Amino acid sequence: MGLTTYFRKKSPWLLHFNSGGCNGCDIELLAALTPRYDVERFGVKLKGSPRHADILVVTGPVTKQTRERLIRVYEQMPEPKAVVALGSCPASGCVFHDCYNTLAPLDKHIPVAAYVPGCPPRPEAIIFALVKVLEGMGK
Amino acid sequence: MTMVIPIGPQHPALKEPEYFRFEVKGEEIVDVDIYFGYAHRGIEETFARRNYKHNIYLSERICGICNICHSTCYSMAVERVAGIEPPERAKYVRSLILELERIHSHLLWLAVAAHQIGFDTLFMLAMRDREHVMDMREIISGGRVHSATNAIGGVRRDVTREQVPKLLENLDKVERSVNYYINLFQTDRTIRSRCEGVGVLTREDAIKLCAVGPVARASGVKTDIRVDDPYAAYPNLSFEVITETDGDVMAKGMVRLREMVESVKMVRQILKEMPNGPLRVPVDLKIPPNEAVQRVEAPRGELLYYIRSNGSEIPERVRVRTPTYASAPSLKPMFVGGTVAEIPIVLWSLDVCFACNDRVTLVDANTGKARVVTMEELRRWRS
Amino acid sequence: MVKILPKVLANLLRKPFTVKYPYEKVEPADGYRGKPSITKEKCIRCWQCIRACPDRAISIDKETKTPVIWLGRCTYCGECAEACPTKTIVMTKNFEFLDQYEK
Amino acid sequence: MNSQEVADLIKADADEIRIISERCLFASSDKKRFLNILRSLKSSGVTHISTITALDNGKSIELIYHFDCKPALLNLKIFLPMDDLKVPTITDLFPGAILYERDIMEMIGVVVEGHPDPRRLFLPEDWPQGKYPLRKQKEEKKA
Repeated sequence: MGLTTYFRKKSPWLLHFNSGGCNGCDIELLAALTPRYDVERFGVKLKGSPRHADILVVTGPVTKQTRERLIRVYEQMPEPKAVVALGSCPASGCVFHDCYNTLAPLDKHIPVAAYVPGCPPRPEAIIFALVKVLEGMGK
Repeated sequence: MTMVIPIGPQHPALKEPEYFRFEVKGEEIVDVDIYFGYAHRGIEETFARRNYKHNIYLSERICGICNICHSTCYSMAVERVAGIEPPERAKYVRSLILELERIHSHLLWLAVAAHQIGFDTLFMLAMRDREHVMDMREIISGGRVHSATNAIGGVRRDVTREQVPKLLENLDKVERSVNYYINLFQTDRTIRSRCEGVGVLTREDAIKLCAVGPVARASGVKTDIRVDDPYAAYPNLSFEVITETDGDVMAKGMVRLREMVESVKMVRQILKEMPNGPLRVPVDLKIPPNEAVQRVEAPRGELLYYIRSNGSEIPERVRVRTPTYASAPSLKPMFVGGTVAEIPIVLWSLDVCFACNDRVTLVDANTGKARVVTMEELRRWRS
Repeated sequence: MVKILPKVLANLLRKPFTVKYPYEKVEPADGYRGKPSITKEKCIRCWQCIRACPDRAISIDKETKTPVIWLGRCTYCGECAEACPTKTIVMTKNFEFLDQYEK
Repeated sequence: MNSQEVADLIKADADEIRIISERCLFASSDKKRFLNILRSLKSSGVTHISTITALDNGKSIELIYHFDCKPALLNLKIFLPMDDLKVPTITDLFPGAILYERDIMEMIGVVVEGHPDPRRLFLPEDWPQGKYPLRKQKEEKKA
């Protein structure tokens, strides 16, 4: 394991992108950052700019309007990067699977490292997923 | 020289994934234009392809923050179309989770508003207290966010006697901190200097542009569907409609904070007076042709569902009008004349789920070159 | 300055609010709707679950002729557990599962 | 105003008035006369339009205007034949209707005449012209 990877694993920064979801996963991600769950214990921080981020957290079924933005945000992130699909929507479309304006699943558009199932997943499940993704990043 | 500041388009709720273009002259905002549609998923069309029971879960996922309002409003509209009356206990359970949702949504509002004015301590405190409400919701409905409690003709889950002490205990904690926040909001220097006289919506504009919910109430318009068109257990509950007269961000915040106190009282009353009885009535979901309108006071204002049935198990048309959609036109008078630094808090004073909008592009009108600044940078500009 | 001292002391002495999640297990409240589990032996093949599912997450396993749930599409609403006459599908409290793609 | 008072007010220009309860009534009218109803509502103090629903019932397009008359909710229907999908704007009387009119324009293809801002609202930019998501295009589905 290289030195950079070692330090990156110590403090991964997240970028949250909502691709037209219902807000449920977004507030659970917010809850994971606040006192009760506090993912900052693992050095995880939410960042506003894709250029600072290591992990892209995507929520929502990909709508037609957000697709291009999503790909642009993904391309702006520096390597190595990982994508975590939060909730059932990016995995399969969930209840929106046959809506005319959604382009789920997410892995048709960008490569995905991990799916966190749940509608929405509990903050504990988000922590669990982030820990697992970090374990996988070093390999 | 006017500049254009586009904000967006990462935005979560149903039809409110806004993309704003602000035209600014120096620091002053001259014009604002709103683009919708980034989270448009085509839900209204999908409603007309699934049966009544499956649509409950689709309506719940229109918005994750006010999901119970959506599913309750949908279920009550279908009950009205089918001409059935849910049992009394079901009405009380519905009111209970609706009020819990109002508390958690307003606490979320407070948290993010504190974040937008750079008061991160309050952000963390409010999010901490919100967890008590989320625990209560988890006890009652089995899910932290999406409740899945409503069914057509009643509710699926009961509030048992063993759960009540735990709920009351959490309620006490919430009430204590809400009273603390009200005191804080009225006295704290940071909050007052950032919120007073900012983003004013006058009473005339609020009426003219059909604002709803706390936004209208902060401008002195006494409108509340819980009183105007009572539903569920609200005819039996005692509460007062909170109004303020100033119409600025401070007034909108105070309306929400004082509403939480009323909601806590209402939850106590519901837990005390909840009648015994069955939870749901059996329903034949082949509903003959009919139509109905149902309105619910969601945390953000009036929510309207129109349903038309056609004799089959699938509705002919479901129309959803969400509160932010109704309040969006009133953003313009709130912004125009203000400064760039006020954008985040004024936008959030409407409670539009702006939390994940974090990037702003500045386009110089003369050179046409774009430069990206973050919301953090915008917040700092004032100092 | 003196005014905040009692608050500081109270904060020093109280328990931390944060749950120690990955190191200590967290138990959700009773009736939490987590991962649905299927007991294949109990299934009487009435397919009520497929009809009840709001987003078509349940399909039929071709080999064993029992229902399988696509967890990536499930909304964890519990309608299938309610519809099942023999309690083949029950909602468990388990929420720790994820699908990881290794390149 | 409650339902009976609203019904008395609009009776001259409405065809069919159906009172559901004290707080809810349905009425229908046509394109030429419904502006009169709107004017009389406006002059008697109704300011809030809740929304406009557009629906395709196979034969014609229905527009339903939901007015909040405090406490009664008036649902005013007008029918538009398929070959004449034009309706005058109401934004001069009720400025809050501006987004709802943009919504019905793109969703069902009704042309709102005199609308101050006739752009698209929700649909993506590459959405084909002349295709409307809420229309029931039966011929297309068969083919």
